[in-house]
Amino acid sequence: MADHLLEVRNLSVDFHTASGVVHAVRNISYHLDRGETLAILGESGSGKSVSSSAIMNLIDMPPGKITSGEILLDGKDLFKMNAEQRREVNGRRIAMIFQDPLSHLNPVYTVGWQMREALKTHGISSTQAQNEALRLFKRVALPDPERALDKYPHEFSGGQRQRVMIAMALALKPDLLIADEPTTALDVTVQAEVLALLKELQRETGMGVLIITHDLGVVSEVADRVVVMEKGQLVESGTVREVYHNPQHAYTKKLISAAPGKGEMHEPEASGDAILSVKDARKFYGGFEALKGVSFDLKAGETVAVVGESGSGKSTLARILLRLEEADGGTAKWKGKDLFTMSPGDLFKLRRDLQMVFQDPTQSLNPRMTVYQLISEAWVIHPEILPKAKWRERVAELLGQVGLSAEHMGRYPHQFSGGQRQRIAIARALALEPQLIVCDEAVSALDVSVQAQVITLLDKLRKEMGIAFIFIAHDLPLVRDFADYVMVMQKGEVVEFGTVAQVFDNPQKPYTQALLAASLDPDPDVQAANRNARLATAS
Amino acid sequence: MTMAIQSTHTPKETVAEEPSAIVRMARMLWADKFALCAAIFLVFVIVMAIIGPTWLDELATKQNLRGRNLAPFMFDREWYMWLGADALGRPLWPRIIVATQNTMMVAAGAVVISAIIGTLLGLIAGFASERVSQVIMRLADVIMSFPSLLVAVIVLYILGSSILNLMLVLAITRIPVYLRTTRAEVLEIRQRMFVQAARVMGASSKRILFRHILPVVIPTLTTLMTLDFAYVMLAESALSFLGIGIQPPEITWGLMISQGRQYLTNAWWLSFWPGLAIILTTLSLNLLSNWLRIALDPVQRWRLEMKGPKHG
Amino acid sequence: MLRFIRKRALASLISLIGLLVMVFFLSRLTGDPASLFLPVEASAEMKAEFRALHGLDQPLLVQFGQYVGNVVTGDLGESLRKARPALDVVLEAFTWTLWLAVITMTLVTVCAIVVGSLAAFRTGGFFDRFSSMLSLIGASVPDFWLAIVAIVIFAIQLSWLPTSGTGTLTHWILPICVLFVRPFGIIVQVVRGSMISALSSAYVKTARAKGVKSGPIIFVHALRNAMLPVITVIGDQAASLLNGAVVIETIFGFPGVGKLMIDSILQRDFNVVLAAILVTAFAIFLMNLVIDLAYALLDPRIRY
Amino acid sequence: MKTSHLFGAVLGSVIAFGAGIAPVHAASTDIKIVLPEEADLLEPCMATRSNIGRVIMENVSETLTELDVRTKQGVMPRLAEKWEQTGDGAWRFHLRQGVKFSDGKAFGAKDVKYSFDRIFSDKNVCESRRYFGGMKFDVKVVDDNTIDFKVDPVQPILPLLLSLVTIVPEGTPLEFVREPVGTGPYKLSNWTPGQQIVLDARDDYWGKKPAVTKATYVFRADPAVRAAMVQAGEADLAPSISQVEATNEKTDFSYLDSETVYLRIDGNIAPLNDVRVRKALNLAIDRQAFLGTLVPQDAVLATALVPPTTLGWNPDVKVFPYDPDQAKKLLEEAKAAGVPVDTPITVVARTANFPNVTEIMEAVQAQLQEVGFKIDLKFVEVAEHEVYYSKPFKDGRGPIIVAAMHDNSKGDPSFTMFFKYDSKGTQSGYADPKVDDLIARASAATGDERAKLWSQLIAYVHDDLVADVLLFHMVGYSRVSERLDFKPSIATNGMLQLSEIGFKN
Repeated sequence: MADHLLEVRNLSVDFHTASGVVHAVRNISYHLDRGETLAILGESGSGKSVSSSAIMNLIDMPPGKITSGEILLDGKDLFKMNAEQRREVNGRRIAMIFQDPLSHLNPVYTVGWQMREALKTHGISSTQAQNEALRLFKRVALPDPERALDKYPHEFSGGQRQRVMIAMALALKPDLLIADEPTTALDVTVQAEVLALLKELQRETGMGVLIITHDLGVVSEVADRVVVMEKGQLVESGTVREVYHNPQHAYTKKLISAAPGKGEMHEPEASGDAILSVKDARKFYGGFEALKGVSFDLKAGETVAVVGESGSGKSTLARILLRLEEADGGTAKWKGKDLFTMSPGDLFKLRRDLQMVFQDPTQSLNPRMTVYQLISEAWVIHPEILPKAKWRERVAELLGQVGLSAEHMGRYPHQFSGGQRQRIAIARALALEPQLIVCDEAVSALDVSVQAQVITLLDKLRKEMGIAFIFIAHDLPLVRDFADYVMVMQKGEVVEFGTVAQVFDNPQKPYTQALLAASLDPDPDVQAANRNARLATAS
Repeated sequence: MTMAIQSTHTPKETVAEEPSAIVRMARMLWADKFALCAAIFLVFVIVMAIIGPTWLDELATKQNLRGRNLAPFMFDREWYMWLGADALGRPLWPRIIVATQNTMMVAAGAVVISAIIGTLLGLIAGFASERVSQVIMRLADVIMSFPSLLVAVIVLYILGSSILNLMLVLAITRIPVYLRTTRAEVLEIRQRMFVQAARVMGASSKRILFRHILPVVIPTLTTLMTLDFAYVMLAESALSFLGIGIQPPEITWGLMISQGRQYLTNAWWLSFWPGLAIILTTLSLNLLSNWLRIALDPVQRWRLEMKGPKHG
Repeated sequence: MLRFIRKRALASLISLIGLLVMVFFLSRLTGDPASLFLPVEASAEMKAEFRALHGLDQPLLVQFGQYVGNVVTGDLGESLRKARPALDVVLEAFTWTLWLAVITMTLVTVCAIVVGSLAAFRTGGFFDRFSSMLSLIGASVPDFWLAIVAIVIFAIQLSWLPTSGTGTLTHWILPICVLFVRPFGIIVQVVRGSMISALSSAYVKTARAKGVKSGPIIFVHALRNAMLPVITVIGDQAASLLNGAVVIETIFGFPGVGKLMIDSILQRDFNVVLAAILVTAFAIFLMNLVIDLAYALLDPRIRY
Repeated sequence: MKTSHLFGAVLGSVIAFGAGIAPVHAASTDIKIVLPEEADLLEPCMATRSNIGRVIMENVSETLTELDVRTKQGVMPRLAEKWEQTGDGAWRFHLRQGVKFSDGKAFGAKDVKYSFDRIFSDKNVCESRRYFGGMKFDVKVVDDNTIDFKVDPVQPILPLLLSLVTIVPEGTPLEFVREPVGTGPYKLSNWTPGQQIVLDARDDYWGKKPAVTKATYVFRADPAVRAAMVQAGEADLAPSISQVEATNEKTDFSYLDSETVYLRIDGNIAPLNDVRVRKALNLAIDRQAFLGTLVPQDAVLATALVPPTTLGWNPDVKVFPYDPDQAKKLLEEAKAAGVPVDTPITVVARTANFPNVTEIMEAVQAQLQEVGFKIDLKFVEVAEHEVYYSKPFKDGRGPIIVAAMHDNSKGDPSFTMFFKYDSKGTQSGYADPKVDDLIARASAATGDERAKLWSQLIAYVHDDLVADVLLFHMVGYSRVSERLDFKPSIATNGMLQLSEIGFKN
């Protein structure tokens, strides 16, 4: 067998945890050649990052333990090297970039210092390191590279930080670059730029790239081949096109079908007066204007999706509508009454009608309350809704509605999975029998397959109960299947407002077009077409 | 344990089984042998504190000027003489046990009083308006920089020297610790999503403070209280040592050290044993506090649970 | 920065005024300095004269007004017993305490950081367990007990070191060693905890991926990040030393501000007590400023 | 500001490191003395206070007369060469000539007058003024070397009183001074507060040149430490160490230190207003058992508040025997007579008042309880103790006994009796006309008559009034380096004349 650049053979890694030994990866094998991009696709808990940690010698032992297998770099087994040799490999032969560049860059040193350290660790002189750092910063197109060297990580934007990470990783021209979810926390437009940069650099240096992701879109954009992982096992591998078009394993099929943005688009059906009418809502943070006069109407049972990148003001909008923060201008009439200026008494009554589901259910559920306490708290606060005798019955009913069972009542949030937790959060919102639920990135933190389930649930509730939704998201495909209207926001302003079909099929504003273009399609063919179209318009 | 392993492989829509809280804590305590010893020792100390005075008071106060400064380790004598006797010929072993009650009561009282007042003020300071918060914080600063000796002299002069007043003195000086910790935690927790969720439901400030924030703060406070118990014990002994704390004929360990000080060169045991009692108790409290810090922290808990029964 | 200092100074000033008011009035409730200064046989007239001489016969509010007036002009009054300005008495004692605190805290900081960092690097290893036990014991021992035991052993039995007092460098060894123990025990634990979380942080992972050696990872990458909570605790410990290690100073006959404070409190030398509080409060204020500066120096994200 | 000096001092100690702890003066005539507490002031008119007097009394500042306690010759001349009482009770003192203050000025009658005026000035509160309470002084300078004192009422013991008045040069500030100028054999050459006081011998001293050329005083609160310092050669003389430490016959000397420990009874409040109860208190205490245990073996059981060396001390008064049965009987009698003997009695003692105070008081409590008293023992710090000890007593107080220690090394009971027993005495718990009368008469009397009256008073107070529970005349211990030739005396408590110290061989 010809030597691959990297070959992982029969790798098994165990972790000792509270609930016993977890087999993080079991007997997985894959390989990667120079100039090639291999994607490891998997959802949270699939063990997709474990093998890369093993390659980089980043597994803490204990609690981790490599129980079998070998990792060959150019035919040499990394596990047979001593610590010093492994250290020499790191950075020089194999480099790595991570999901969250802010926490992966040392906050207390300048990025220039960290760049130079990477170089100097492997024997490059100080002056040379300085020049090289500057060259790399220019190469990754950081604005004002000379001054950027003397800045600290927190002084950059997310995309720029990832560029810093990439520059640092490429400093010693490694043969292999491991990218662990490199674009997950980034806005879609920035994600596109970063991925493009990665591809470009790969072409230049001929390195092999191992990209670890949960996003089919990223796979279709950059990878040549893909391996799919589920619960520590490698369930499928092949070229991206093969796997997408002809998935063999049930799990792969499920993943592909769960990818959003392919269902029917809604046509708004609701009629009658608006229950919520927002006019010229404004919000300032100090001198910064977060909301610059936002207006829209919402009828009963309707869903408005608010889409925008970070800093667009979409979450601020949600927070002032729910009076978590005070608006600085404008009105928001809820059934005729301005909820921005409502008296505390009225506001208290309004709480019943207006509910919210937050992004991260791990944080929005009090960890020290049982499911029963969490849901029934609504009736403690608003006792007029339900007599105490009926609480237990009603909690069971609500849990049933969100797809959980009554026996879960006595458990605590941490005993549930992420998707289940979000269902509990939804059940809690439903307990007040609201007419409008604001979902602030309610599914963003969830795995793709779980996302789909939660969206289905919300859809069901909308149909059965006629609840209106304001659905806030940063991801356009996600809202395509669910919303009636789409409101695109940028820098505190509404850029475009229209029905789903209008916005998706016929975007008017360049920003909307750019957003749509930057969204990655899970179909490699579609994605390739998109990319070519994008390059065409760019040039 | 076998069950728990299986649970990670059970189908998605079920929920991890979990033993009851008490069983869990017991298991985690078992896992940390130092903490276990500490806990056992502390239980012993508490039992002694409760039954000591009624059981041994007579022995502990019986003077015998002819047997003064009797050396320890005379095992042919009665058991209570094994640690030696003090300057009035009173056996040290019973005296240390009887002193346990005062020592523990002062420390426990001071910790409880300061924790309750400090936590309440901290909750208010963390949740109330900026102005109220500032007033409370400045008050904490004042107490912080008030020399504790002066507090002691003032309170004990005006109110007289008694166990209760000594508790009060020590409690006053410890209030800022709880106040600051609680406030800092409240400021952090009130930003958390579940607090916002409660507000969205219309929960009152009182409900949010006591139902949502306080339970999250309590583990931190428990750990702090354990640690503070040790600190207060040392502070009490220091005050007694300086002669402005508990006064004879009441006894505490600190006072016993102080009284034995003048015999150091020829009867070291007078000061040594009570000193050892203090060290062992504070050490146990520190060990237990370290254990609590981990045991009450869901993120770190696995460290203990992992160490549990080895053949799991 | 200047605005920050001003804000901090204002907050401290408010606390300080509150403190002075409380100490002024409360301490005057605790008895008559005249009967403490004069022998028990002294006549009532003599005591009255003593009070008149020091203005203690005035109504409390008048006394307070005069005191405040003098303080504003920088006059902290005379010691009631020593016939010299209270401020001189305090500064003299404070210099000793300051030296003691500075030397002790420097030693503590250096030792605790090295020991704590090494313990954190190999969590659960022999050195970790050994140093954890050591630091726990250190944090648990009553310092006055340790002081008298140390005197008995090193000064009386072995005659290696002077028992107490000042004069030569050897006089400093025992007090410093005894004062060292508790802060060391506490800070080692904080360093260890802080270093464990720093060492498990993402940026350390990056450094390992870069191939950085263990030494620089511990002492360059992790340590600087781990220092923030450590500095807070160092500040707390230093503050308690600056307030005067009363018991230790008493046992070792060390003429520091803690001993001065307890003596003055017991003798009801109000002016000295107030001056001592003022001076230490000011020193602690300065120290806190330095600590805030250290934060900013260590962590570029902190800007005032 | 002196701060810079201090930094210097600390730096100095760095340099002194080399010197280490080895005794540097082994063969010299410089000595180091370790005292329990530092003086706040070195004010001559405060020299009757022991922590000041031990340093400056008769070393720096001298008096006109001096009480000889070693050879018991009574009042001896110092700065006055001789004195006589003139007709109308006035005293004329003839001063020594050729005496110079340490600042070079000549000593004369004007300085004596000035010293007196200064004591009575309202710019200070000189402690020695208390010995002249209720007296009117008319001090007249006759010539440079002669001075007349006319006192109203007539003071038969004026020469003795003048042993308490230190002489300062004319022009000394009326306010307290920290650097005393005197005529003594030594002058203050250095005082670093918190550390040390240094006295150097003067070349121009009028009298015999003392053997000690330089004395350094250091201060250590802990008696064990003081003893250890002499043992280790760090110091030459520790005037007071604890009995526990005094184990070396060659270096450790005991001396009757003029301090008397007693329980002051407030005889105004029931049940303490009943003489049987007071007698029972006395009989209940096993004084002998304390000797050699909590109280030094050499201590003397007290029958009067003044030590046996005092004028008028009455050898016929006998110590109450230890008789618990009799005490119980007396209590029963009192109870039968309707005295509320079951009322709890508060015994107030002062922390660190005298060696072993807690143990002694706990033992006393146990012994009193043994015969049926209900005793609450209460330890307080000095300020609070003073509230209980001195008048005005609180209204509505319960029965209170105050444990206290009284010092009279002056040789005459007048320094004690008025304060402790007269109805107007500040620490007196009684208003007994016979006591008042005896005190008044004794104070005015001279010679044998005076001694006789004091004797009567002492017997009456002890046997008939049973005014208090007298316990012990305490004993002090000094540790003296073997190279010194020095024996402590009853005066050592309040005064330590360097000129009495010699060197062996």
